[in-house]
Amino acid sequence: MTQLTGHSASLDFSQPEPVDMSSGKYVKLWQGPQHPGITGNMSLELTLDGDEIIECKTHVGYLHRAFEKLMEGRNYIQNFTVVCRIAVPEPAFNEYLYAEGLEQLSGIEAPERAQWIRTLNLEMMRLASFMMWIGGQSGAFGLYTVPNWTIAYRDYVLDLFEEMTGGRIYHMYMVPGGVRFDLPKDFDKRVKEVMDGAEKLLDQVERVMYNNVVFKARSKGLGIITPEMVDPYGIVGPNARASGIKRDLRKDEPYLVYDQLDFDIISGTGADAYERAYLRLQETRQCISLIRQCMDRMPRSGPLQAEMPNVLHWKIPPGETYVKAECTRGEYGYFMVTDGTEYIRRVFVRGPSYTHAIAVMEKLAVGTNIADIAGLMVSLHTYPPEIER
Amino acid sequence: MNLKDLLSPFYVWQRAFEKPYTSMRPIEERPGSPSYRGFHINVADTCVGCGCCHTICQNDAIDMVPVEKYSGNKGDSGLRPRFDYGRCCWCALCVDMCTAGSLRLSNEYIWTSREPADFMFVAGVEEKHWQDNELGYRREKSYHLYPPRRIEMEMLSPDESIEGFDEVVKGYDVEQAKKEADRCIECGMCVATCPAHMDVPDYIKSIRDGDYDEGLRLMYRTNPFPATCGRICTRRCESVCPVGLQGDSIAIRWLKRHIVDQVDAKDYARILNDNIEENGKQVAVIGAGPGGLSAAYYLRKKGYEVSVYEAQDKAGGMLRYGVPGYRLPDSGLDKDINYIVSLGVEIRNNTRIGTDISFESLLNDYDAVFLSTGLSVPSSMRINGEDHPRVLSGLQVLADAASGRDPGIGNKVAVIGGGNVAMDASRVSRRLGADVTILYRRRISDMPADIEEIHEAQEEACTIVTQAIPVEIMDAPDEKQVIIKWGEAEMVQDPKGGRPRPVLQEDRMHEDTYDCIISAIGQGSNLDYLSKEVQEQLAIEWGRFTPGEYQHTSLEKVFVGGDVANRTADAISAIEDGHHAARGIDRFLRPEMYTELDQEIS
Amino acid sequence: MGNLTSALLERLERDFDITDITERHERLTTFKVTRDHAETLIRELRDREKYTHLNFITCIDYIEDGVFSLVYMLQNYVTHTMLGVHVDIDRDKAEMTSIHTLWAQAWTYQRELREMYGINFPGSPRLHEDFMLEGWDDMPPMRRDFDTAAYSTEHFGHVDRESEEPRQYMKVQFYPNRGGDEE
Amino acid sequence: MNTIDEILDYAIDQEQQAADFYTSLAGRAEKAGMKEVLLEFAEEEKRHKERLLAVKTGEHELTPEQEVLDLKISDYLVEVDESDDISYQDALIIAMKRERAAYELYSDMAEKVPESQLKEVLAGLAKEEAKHKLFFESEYDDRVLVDN
Repeated sequence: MTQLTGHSASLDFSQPEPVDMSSGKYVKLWQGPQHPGITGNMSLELTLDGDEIIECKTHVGYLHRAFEKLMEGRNYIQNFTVVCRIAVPEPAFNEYLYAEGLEQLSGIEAPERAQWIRTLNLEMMRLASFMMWIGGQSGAFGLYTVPNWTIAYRDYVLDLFEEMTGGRIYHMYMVPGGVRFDLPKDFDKRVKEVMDGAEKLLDQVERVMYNNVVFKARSKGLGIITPEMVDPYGIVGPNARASGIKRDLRKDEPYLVYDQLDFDIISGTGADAYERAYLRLQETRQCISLIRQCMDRMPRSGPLQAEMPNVLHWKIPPGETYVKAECTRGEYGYFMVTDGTEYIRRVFVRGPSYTHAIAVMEKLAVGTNIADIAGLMVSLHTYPPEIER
Repeated sequence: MNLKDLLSPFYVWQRAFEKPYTSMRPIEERPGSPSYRGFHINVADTCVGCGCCHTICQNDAIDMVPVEKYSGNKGDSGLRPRFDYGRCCWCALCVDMCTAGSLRLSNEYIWTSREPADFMFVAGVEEKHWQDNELGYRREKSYHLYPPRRIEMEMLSPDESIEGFDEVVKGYDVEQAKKEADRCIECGMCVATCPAHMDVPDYIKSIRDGDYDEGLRLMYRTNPFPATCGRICTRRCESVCPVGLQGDSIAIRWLKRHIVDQVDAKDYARILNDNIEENGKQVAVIGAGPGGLSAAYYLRKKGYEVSVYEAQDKAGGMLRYGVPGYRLPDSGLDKDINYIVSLGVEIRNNTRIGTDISFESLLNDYDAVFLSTGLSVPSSMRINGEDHPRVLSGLQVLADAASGRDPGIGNKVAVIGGGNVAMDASRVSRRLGADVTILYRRRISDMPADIEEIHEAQEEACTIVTQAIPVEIMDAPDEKQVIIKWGEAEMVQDPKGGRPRPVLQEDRMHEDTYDCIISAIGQGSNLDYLSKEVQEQLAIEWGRFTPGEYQHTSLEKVFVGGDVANRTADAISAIEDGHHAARGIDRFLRPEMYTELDQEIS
Repeated sequence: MGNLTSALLERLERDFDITDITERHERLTTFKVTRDHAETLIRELRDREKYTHLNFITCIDYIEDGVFSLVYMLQNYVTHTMLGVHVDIDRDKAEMTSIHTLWAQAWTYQRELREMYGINFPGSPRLHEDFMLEGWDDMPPMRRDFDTAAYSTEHFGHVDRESEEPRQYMKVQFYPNRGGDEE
Repeated sequence: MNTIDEILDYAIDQEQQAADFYTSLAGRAEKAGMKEVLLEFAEEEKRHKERLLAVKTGEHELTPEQEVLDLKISDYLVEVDESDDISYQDALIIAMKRERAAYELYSDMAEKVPESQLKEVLAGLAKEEAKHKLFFESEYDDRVLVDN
């Protein structure tokens, strides 16, 4: 498979011609914003010819809370408690990137053990997020048992978070400068327990979901992303890897302690919804391996926070940075600008769903059967909150 | 399609008999994890109401509200945080920021109420069912939102310092001062405790901003002796600084000094820009100590013509003659005094009231008189042999040293007392080459001297003998020497409470020979310059004035302040007395300026 | 800064007059280019220099200078480096060439920038459709001069709660006629 | 002085004399504030007298067994004059010394008489005076020996 996708002249980004609704031939259907098949609150405005979608428009705005604007009026430490709310299913990446960005801009380095704990935290987050996604994907194709298993099992991971960080969803743990407090006593034992169970569960999931004739029938051939589409559409993460594009920021541009962990980039070939789903299953397993590695290899002791100035009047010299991390959906990034004051000048949060749920979705939906639209949506793994911020 | 794919879904039945994930509430309890961020717990007795939780709360979920039970002043604002659970996001930044360490979160997360108002509550004051939970989030000891440790001050080593009268404290450089200033949390608790109510958080901010002109202006609003107080202030502000509750308090005194160090004396006039509009009235001030000169400065600013009468040949009072140069060099004191004088304050040195000019003539010649004559008479031990020529007073030794005279202490000295004068006299004696033994009747923890002074005296190899009560002074065989007889004391609890009292043990007496004995057991006032009639009209208790509002006395024209009129007897209180008297004198002499203001207030 | 990038930057300096070249971290360099050169430069980076991935487009409001600084973040997957292309445009005549023909998702960013900053991108598809805001009739809200607190108070009222500042409270309680306020 | 009543009368008279002494000293006091102090001392002596009167009528009992703290401050101080410009320190010294003298007087008398109710009373009076001495010595310790 080619590594470089590049831009080919044959791709046409122009918007489709407006449909003549007065012809009476077509039906308009709104999917969402509260449709259970959609992860989060967004809606698709679908134009149907029979049960075939001929036009799709994504509408967002149901979750807009103006985080980027709010952050301009709060000081650096206060924003630390805001950022996690930008992506509900995966708050930890926001915490990490915000902390990492501030550390870069102010020349602070988090201590080694804190870096390990952050890595552990992010991989646990990935596991929890994939668990939820598996449930979503399965449910979107009408298999309702698997969601009961995985979403419930995710809560065991959340239990771990609760112990580790003091919170289940909004951990507020990766403070600028390090992490807030040390791992609890005997945490490794409980992590091992949960990971053992997760591995067992994934085997069961593979058996009842991935080997399921219904699932296969409905997901194979759905929503094909060709390698040629990847760069022109800004596709990243598993959506790109399933098309054979071997890119993973953890490997390509290692951050935290990923260069000290053993793993390979997983990629697929099929480029359809099934391939993407299978790739994510493998990545979930990889994630368990990474968590085990973190627990085994991290230094047993050491400082957890760098020396910090008084947060009440913490000023950061003028600067600009873009920091990114590989979240479950690919490149998640924080573009941050400081201007020497106690407040950040600009934060821009780049979530993969921004392209996956709009440009890519609108493209892939055309020609799809209305019954598969929820499945397609989930197979792109989109989180509306990160579009709107 | 293969058969396996068709059959594999039926595997789900295998799990039908497994234990479910869910727990059965309320039959099963599921407590939050040990570090869970649940509902707030505040130990209200430990909390000092500094308001940092309110400041850090990005949700504006914490209000500071008065709680009747806590009305105190000393390091307690009387306010307590009230939490609004309609806004709280349980980020626990308030816990991380809490200076007193009184605030934490419990691991309780279930609470219902029909009454919306219940979800706004003052934690630790209003009863809640979780308030005794031991578990829940607490700040980890190593984790701080502000640096808890003070930037260390460079000082002369004890060996270097006893070589002469060079200033022991070197002062912060700009970078050190910025770092120290950065630690301030701007709660403003210090402002209430400072006798002069200096705008401490504001001038500390000016250090962070590098705006020393502004810093100087802010200090002069309440204190015309910043160079002096920046060195020798008793700094009650630091004792209440909430940062000191779980770390070192902000070095407010050194920061004050740092500002003065950064500004050249010749720039004072430009920066402070004290434009004076003469008002044609005249005020006499008796005593050119910190109280008198503070009054003179603020009166002069209001346009009064001020004459200061001073018995000594230089202005400064105890600051010059009582505080040794290694703590407060003349250059520092003069920087303060010179600016006051530059505004047109006239100081008449070597003029003793009662001898050179009568007090009555001042009353006639001036529109008002401010008395701040201090405590200049050394207390007497009233033990046998005290009038021995080798018994010197601590004040005299200090005054001699300050004036460059040899106090003639010899090589082996006993100092009696545990106050700052005793420590100063001891350290001065060390610098004059003597071996020093300090005899004190109680314990080190009972000493009224500044703890740093005590430590520095110890470092400079002064021997402190505690629980030692002098009982008699006797002639020594060598007439240049003297013998002190003292007995050991046991500390006995006073049945009525209060501090333990020393009781002499008559079976454990000692006799030691010294070249001299320096008595530094306190000092009293000398009010001989006032006639009996005047004294009777002024409220005097235990030799000190007890002034009324605005330092006013029952004699219409007379205002009093400084050590002779307060119980705290330190420079900063005297400075405030002077400032306050200036306000009072202005109100007294120009009441028309205040009628409107007072009406507004009422 | 890798050799590859510095050679590239030298060439861009020569051909496009780029300025303010700053290495932000080992993988990110930013520079400024004029509005007129921007589209050509970005196209060239995409087609000839393998900066094939558009990470995002965003804007920083430098209200004090009267400019919007647009930022195009471009990623090279071969060298794993990024270039942040800054284009300052006049805040009062906020208009910029659309690059929706270069990347399929570019128009979304442009639509957001129109809504949040009021920047016009002539020719960009669906530019004037509501994106996140529905029926917004005030100033574009991401502009620095839009005051969220004032807007909120005006439209949704203000919850009247009272809080004391310790310093002021203690002054009133313990020393109302002292301190430095009188003068 | 052989009967208990005689002894008590003597003691009551002594307290009255002390009160008179302070009152007259107050009349002459020159130093500001000393008049009030001395009158306060006189009041204190009157309170002592009241207590003894109560003992005589049986409303109040003496407590010869009670341990009273002896700070031994006055024991080593010099004698001072009852001058007109008496200071607070000296007034306290005079007061302490007077109470000490009274204490010693009753103690000595108690030693000399054989075991009897009279001895009990004398010892009780000694303890009363010791308490008075402690009162003034505590005051001296608090007010005068501040830095010492």
